[in-house]
Amino acid sequence: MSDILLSVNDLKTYFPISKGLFRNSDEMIKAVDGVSFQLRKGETLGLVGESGCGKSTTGRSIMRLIEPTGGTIEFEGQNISEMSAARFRPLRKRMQIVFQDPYASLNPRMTVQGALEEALGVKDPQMSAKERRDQVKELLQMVGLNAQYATRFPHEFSGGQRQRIGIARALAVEPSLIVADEPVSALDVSIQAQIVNLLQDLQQRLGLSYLFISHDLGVVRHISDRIAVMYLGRIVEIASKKDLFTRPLHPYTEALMSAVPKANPFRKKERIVLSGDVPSPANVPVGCAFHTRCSYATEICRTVRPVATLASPQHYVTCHLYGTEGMKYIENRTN
Amino acid sequence: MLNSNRPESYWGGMGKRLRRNKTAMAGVVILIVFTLGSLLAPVIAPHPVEQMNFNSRLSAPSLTHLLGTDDFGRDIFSRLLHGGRISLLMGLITVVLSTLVGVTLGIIAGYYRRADLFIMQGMDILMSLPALLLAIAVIAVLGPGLTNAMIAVVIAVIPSYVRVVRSAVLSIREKEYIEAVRALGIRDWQILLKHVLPNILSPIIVLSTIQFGVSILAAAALSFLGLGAQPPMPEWGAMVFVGKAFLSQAWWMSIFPGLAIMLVVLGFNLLGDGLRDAFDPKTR
Amino acid sequence: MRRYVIKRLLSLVGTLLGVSVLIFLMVHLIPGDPATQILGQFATPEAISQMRATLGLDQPLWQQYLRFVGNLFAGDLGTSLFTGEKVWDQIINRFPITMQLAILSVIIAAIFGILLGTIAAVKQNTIVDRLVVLTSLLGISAPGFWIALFLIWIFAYKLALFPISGYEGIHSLLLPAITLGMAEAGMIARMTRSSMLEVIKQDYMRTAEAKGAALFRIILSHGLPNAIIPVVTMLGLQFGSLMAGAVVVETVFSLQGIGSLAIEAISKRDMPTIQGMVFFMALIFALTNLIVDLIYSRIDPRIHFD
Amino acid sequence: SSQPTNQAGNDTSAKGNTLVIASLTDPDSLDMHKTSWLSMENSLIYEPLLTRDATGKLHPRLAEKYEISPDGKVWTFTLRKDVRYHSGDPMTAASVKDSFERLLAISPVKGLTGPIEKVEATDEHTLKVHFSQPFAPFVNVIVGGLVSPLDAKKAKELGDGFSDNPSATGPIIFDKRERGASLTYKKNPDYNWGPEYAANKGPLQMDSIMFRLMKDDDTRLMEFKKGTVHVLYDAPPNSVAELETLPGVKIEKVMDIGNKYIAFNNKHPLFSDVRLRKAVALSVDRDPVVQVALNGFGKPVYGPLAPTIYGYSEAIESKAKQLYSRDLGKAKQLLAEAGWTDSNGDGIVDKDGKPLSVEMLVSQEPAFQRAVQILQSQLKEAGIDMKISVQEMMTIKDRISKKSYDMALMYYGWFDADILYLIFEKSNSTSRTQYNSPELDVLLNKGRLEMNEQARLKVYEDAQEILLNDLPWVPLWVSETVIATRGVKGFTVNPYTQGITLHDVTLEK
Amino acid sequence: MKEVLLEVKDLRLQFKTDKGELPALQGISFQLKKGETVALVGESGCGKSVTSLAIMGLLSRANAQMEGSIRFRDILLNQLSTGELRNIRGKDIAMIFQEPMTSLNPVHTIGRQLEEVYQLHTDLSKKERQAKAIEMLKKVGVPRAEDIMREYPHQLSGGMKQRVMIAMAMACNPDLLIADEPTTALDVTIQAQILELMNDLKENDHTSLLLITHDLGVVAEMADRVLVMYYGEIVEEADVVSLFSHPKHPYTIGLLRCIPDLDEEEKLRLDPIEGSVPLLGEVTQGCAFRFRCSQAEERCYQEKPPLMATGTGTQAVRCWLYENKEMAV
Ligand SMILES: Nc1ncnc2c1ncn2[C@@H]1O[C@H](COP(=O)(O)OP(=O)(O)OP(=O)(O)O)[C@@H](O)[C@H]1O
Ligand SMILES: Nc1ncnc2c1ncn2[C@@H]1O[C@H](COP(=O)(O)OP(=O)(O)OP(=O)(O)O)[C@@H](O)[C@H]1O
Ligand SMILES: [Mg+2]
Ligand SMILES: [Mg+2]
Repeated sequence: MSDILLSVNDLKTYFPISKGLFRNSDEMIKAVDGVSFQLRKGETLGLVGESGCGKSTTGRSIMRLIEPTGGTIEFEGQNISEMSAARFRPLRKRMQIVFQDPYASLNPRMTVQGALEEALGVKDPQMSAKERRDQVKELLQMVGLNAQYATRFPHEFSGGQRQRIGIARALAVEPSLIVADEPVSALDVSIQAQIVNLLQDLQQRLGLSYLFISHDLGVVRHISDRIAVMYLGRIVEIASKKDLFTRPLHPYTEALMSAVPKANPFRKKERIVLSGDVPSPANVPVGCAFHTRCSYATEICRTVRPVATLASPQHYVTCHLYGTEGMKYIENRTN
Repeated sequence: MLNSNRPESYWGGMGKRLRRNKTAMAGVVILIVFTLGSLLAPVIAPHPVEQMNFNSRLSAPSLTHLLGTDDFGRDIFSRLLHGGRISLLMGLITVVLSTLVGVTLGIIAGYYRRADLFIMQGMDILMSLPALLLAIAVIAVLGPGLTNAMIAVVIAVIPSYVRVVRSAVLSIREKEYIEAVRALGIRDWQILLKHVLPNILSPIIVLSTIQFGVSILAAAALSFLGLGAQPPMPEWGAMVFVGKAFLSQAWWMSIFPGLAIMLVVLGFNLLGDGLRDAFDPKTR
Repeated sequence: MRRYVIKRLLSLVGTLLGVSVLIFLMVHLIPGDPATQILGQFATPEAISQMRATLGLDQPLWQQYLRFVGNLFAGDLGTSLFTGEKVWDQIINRFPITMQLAILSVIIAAIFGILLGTIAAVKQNTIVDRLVVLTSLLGISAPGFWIALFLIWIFAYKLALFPISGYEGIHSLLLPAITLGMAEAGMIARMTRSSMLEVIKQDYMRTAEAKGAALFRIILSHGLPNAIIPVVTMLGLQFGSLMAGAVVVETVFSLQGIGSLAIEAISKRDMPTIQGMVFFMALIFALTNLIVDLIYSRIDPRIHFD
Repeated sequence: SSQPTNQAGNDTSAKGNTLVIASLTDPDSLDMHKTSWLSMENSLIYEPLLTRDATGKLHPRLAEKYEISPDGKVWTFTLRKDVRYHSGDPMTAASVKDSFERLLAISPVKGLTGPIEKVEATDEHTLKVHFSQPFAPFVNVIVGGLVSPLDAKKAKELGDGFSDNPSATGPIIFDKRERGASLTYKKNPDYNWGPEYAANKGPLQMDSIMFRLMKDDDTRLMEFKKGTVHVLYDAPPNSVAELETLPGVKIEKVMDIGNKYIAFNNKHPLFSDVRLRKAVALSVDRDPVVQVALNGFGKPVYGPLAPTIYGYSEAIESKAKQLYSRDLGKAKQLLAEAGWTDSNGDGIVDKDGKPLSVEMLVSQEPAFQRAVQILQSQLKEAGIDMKISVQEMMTIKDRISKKSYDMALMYYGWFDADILYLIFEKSNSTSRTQYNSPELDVLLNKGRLEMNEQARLKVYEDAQEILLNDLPWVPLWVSETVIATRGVKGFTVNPYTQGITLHDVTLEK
Repeated sequence: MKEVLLEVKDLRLQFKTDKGELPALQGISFQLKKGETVALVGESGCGKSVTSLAIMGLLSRANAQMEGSIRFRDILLNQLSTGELRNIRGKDIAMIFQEPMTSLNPVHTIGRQLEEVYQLHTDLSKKERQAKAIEMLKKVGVPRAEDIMREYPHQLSGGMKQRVMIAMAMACNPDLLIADEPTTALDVTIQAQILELMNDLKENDHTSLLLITHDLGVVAEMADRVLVMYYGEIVEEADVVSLFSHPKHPYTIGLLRCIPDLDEEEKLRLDPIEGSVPLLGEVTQGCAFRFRCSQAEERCYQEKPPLMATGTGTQAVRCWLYENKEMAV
């Protein structure tokens, strides 16, 4: 069991609705509504889903950057969800986050040196000035940047370079888990590939675990060992990469995968076009959240919330089709 | 490629943009002239400020008295020079004080939800009274006088600082880099000091420049109402007030101090506008 | 909508309570004993202490406050110590002038400010733009009392176009309104300009252009309604504080508005009047703001109150 | 030619028969029993029992004659028989008695009327006022208008409303009031009991009188120049030169009934030393103050009483002038005697290393502010550093009553030498100067009891001598109110009563 | 051979800025035929949007200097007055933008904004305009069209807004539709809906489409012909099949390689193009891609290659590698 780094159980994060000028309201945005998964050491778990489905909130709640509303989070064997802030602080640096927007994730008034030294200071407040300088150099080299760049300000870098600095800052405190919240979505494809490679290299060298959040199925598929698909604050399917791509079970996963345009003009295949929009997380449909757009929806989907079922080893799906009733259906379809 | 020509640093670039901005430079020139004039007042003033000369009462501008004399025969030009010290110093002190208080409160309100409600309610209360009336009420309590006028102005302008700072903090707070340092486990006060404060500096500087003008105007208005500077202090607002009684016989008594106020305030506003443009990342 | 208004009114009660405490304390900290003021220069000490008792000034502060607040919420602002008039009546007598003045100056400010600001934005970086910016800055920088003096001097005295002082119908408010309107117009023009510059960059302006609309139409129909939104707040704020009296201008023009009433009351230590006045001002200010917010939702459909 | 173009929407004024007066004060109440401040705006509808003419001679008014009992305790007034209130009711002794009683019951200034025991109407036109002790100043209380009868029946009927609809015996009747803007009276058509010294004893020669409130000096000046008002009461002195050049403008001056003076805090460690008080007095040169600060509209005074006050003595005044005309040498000598010398050469005297620095409280009145700046420079020449602190009058009074002041520029005004009692007697002394002298108190009390005019005047001479010796204050000047008129004839103000005699006023067509 | 609808010839564009003149476009030439869909691809900042804005005449004349010619049918767009251009915009050439969220005016109703197009370009009465607008909304698949007419943009989802934008663009049946990254801001499932819709409309109305995108997937699905841009130039031009089957330019090849694909066999590492796009104005001579090109030779540093035709169909490429094999266009 000791190879489980992070275990999330029934995580819930709700936000009070802020409408117009007035804050308080009884209604809640259920951004994350009962998410459970585990992450092993050295593993990458991909988290995909459409905008607003709660991916970022999940990542942030795990790090307690947002206080979760409910559920438990166990990290390195300790339950961190109810820890006091003081006790949590030393653990906090064991997990770090890399953000989507390379322009907003660095303090524009701080040099690279300053930003990295600050992080190093957190790791070891006693570190000497020289040691810090050396380590800054080392970190920059590790993420593939010229060590001379240390004295520069963020606006002097391109997006890809900034993303590297962000990664260096996260690495400075020697974490075991990195939550990468869409780290490549804002980058051009050519740069995107560079960063993905860098992340993979670092993982191998440092034995990191990633919670890799993205809406780009291609990237997720490339980097992840296992993938979780989210819809409206819930995980609808979670499986190893191979399982998920060869045998997507949830109708949403299926539609999602077919909707991605393929960079291949010869393989124009039939797409499953979902009708309608994603409902608002402030107003999640009862029953299965996906039933409003699902072509297989039956009566039960409109009333009963499905639970995760183990469809095959390590392959969980949250759909009524895969209750005892639904298994038959799969049989028919795979034939 | 990036090492070939090093892009300018943040402040350096700002200074350059400011220097290119003609209106801002006009403001700077006005302010330099007035600051020098008042700093050097004892040296360049042609007559001692308080010297009365009943024989040359209310004499029109001439070579001996560039801007004429007042009802005691005092030289208005000399008084204006000395008065500049009062107005500028008063502006400076009120701005420093209100910045200190306003920024502290604004940062706290912006960063801590719970304090926010409390502080903003307080500001709402202050804001719901017209600023000048609030100042007059404060002076009624403390008594007229320059110091009290400054306190009154400070109290009256604090809410605007708090609001500006708070909204700046609120927007900075949502920035990912703040979240990143929170993730590192940096303590709140350090975040406020090292990451929030430097990033809200530009709106504060811009606001302060403009508040400088506002404070000078407000203090002048209070002196005009007889609540600020005390005689024989050559405060400009007070000079306009006194000169007002002599409008038909000695227009120079109120025209020139009024003009001086307007020019200085204009200088600060021009500078403030220029700074705003220079700071604004969108114009970069 | 109704819920929002009710909520706002409730929070208004909180603010007003705060105002009442603040003003009550302030009034009691103002040096000077109203009893001696009432009794004139030759009052005997006994007469004074008797008067203090009649006025309730000898009671503990908190009791006086409770009585004050109690009366307030019963709609009784008290009676002037000097004129014996109901404070409420005094206010109502004075309010129309203040209100007319506020409306007039805001209209002046809005018309000139929005017009000039828009022109400046459309002609950004031209000489027209610079002129507008400079003029509005001058308007903001000139002390109001000073402008007032010269307006009177020229238009009322030299040209005799207006009465010099006092209220003789709405035309006598024109000069004071211009005095006030000048600074405001300056602020409005600047705000309109920067807001319009912001709006001009927006995608929907490009959309309108791509549709084939002419510049005039784009600015007027697509730009202005968006640019005006922050300007309305400012107008509202200005209007709100003007409704609470323009102290200096009312003094210079000898207008019997509520601003000058407040000053008189303060200088006479007419406590009930001060308290009632200030309370009334805060109320008016808050209500105007509420109304402005509601107007807001008319202009900006994105804002919703429920 | 200079017809006022009054636009205030008054119908009668449209006919051009309204006397328009620019006024400075907005009376708090028109019910004189409810106000502490009588001004022309609220007092012209009332008439006193006795009055003085322009030379200060006493004349009957609503009372045909009066008598004082030998013990000085009972004053008997015989009232005129032809007088009617504005309500139409005749004035009777009973009604005057009611008015008196109302005054004694509710007036905030009833303390000034003396120890009245009771008032009785012995017949229809005879009124007796009984005192518990003789009260000599009473005649001037009457002249001052404090006890002028009002229509007590109407007052009882209207209660608080009387202030909005007052009724008395004067030649004008309240018409309407726009608070804070104007106050209009119309003439009393039935009036025919004008004073002896007036040529016209019948109704006024204009339809109405309007007081327009204009507090701002510049605006009222411009209004006057523009011709929208007939009378500019209390014109700003520095405008006189210009006003005199305007065609048709007449300038009149009226001396005040009181002094402006420096009130020392006699309990203050510094000013408890008479040498310091005298040094201040000797440093002051009144002439430039009057010439510059008042533009010459005033008279320097050295002694305690202004010439317009009953009890003024020329002998005292000339003695005072002799004693306290400016003498810097003597001032410095007195300072040196008290231990204050300029040891460091900065021009300010010092003692034990501390410079002599005092604070002068002054109200916002422009003339006062000008005056103190001159005083400041004069005191500086003697080596005294005087700081000016402008405060609201309310605050000044408050600080005086709390004894937290060094000196203050103050003023008083009253019709009788009894003012000295009101200022210095031990029951009142804390309100001005904190000065107290048992010897003086004896005299001031005696002055109230002494019914013999000659003896009484002597008492006050003695009292003033003491004040000259102890010098608890420095009298500075008596102001002259400047009245500019245009388009109106016969507008005069009586310096002894400070009242306006409207009877002979005519508007020029 | 189909009729040429739009012909851009040697389009050059410079922006005057504080930092000097920035050459945003350095001689773009291409044709667009009736009924054809041409895709303009390239990474951020390569000049795609600028090209489309130049065609629409939407660039500010104050700071953008333009050379070259843009011919639409037989009209030279770049020589028209603003007034004349206005008659073409929205009627003959329409455009939709990347950000549906901000491209609609927040203070006007959907109906009003849609009707405005008819008001500007037709003489229809108010009633008729309304009817047309509703019809148009229905055509682009907006449910409850009558209600939506009265609603404001913020009340609609992103996908709905983009549909409205399309309705607005298609309102006058334009001959040419320019779509600047029409689906980039949308979720994949919504993107699929919008692409579907555009395909349908195109087919029914025979509208030509200039599709700007950086997503090669979208290109593969939608385009007939592809123009690959890099640093203000077209570096490769080809029909869609040729481009994906045998890309020629090293940049195109690199682009195709570094995309993680859903269907391909598992790759351990991606194959990125090293370095990043140079800043505008930084490259003064030679091939702009040389810094990142593994096959760059001496010559690439000195001389800028012309766009050269290759043997395969209409494919053309701007690279010295192909010099000897083919001849210049
Ligand atoms: N601080 C917050 N306050 C209120 N609502 C929030 C907050 N943060 C997120 N939400 C809401 O929670 C929901 C989930 O947001 P989240 O950012 O987790 O989505 P996401 O999957 O990361 O989307 P994206 O792909 O756009 O980043 C959204 O509807 C969002 O509006
Ligand atoms: N108004 C302008 N002033 C100065 N430079 C500009 C202006 N507009 C665009 N540019 C520059 O021209 C170049 C091309 O911009 P363009 O918007 O066409 O890129 P793009 O290919 O559409 O990129 P993206 O995919 O990010 O939309 C960029 O380097 C941009 O910075
Ligand atoms: Mg997210
Ligand atoms: Mg673009």
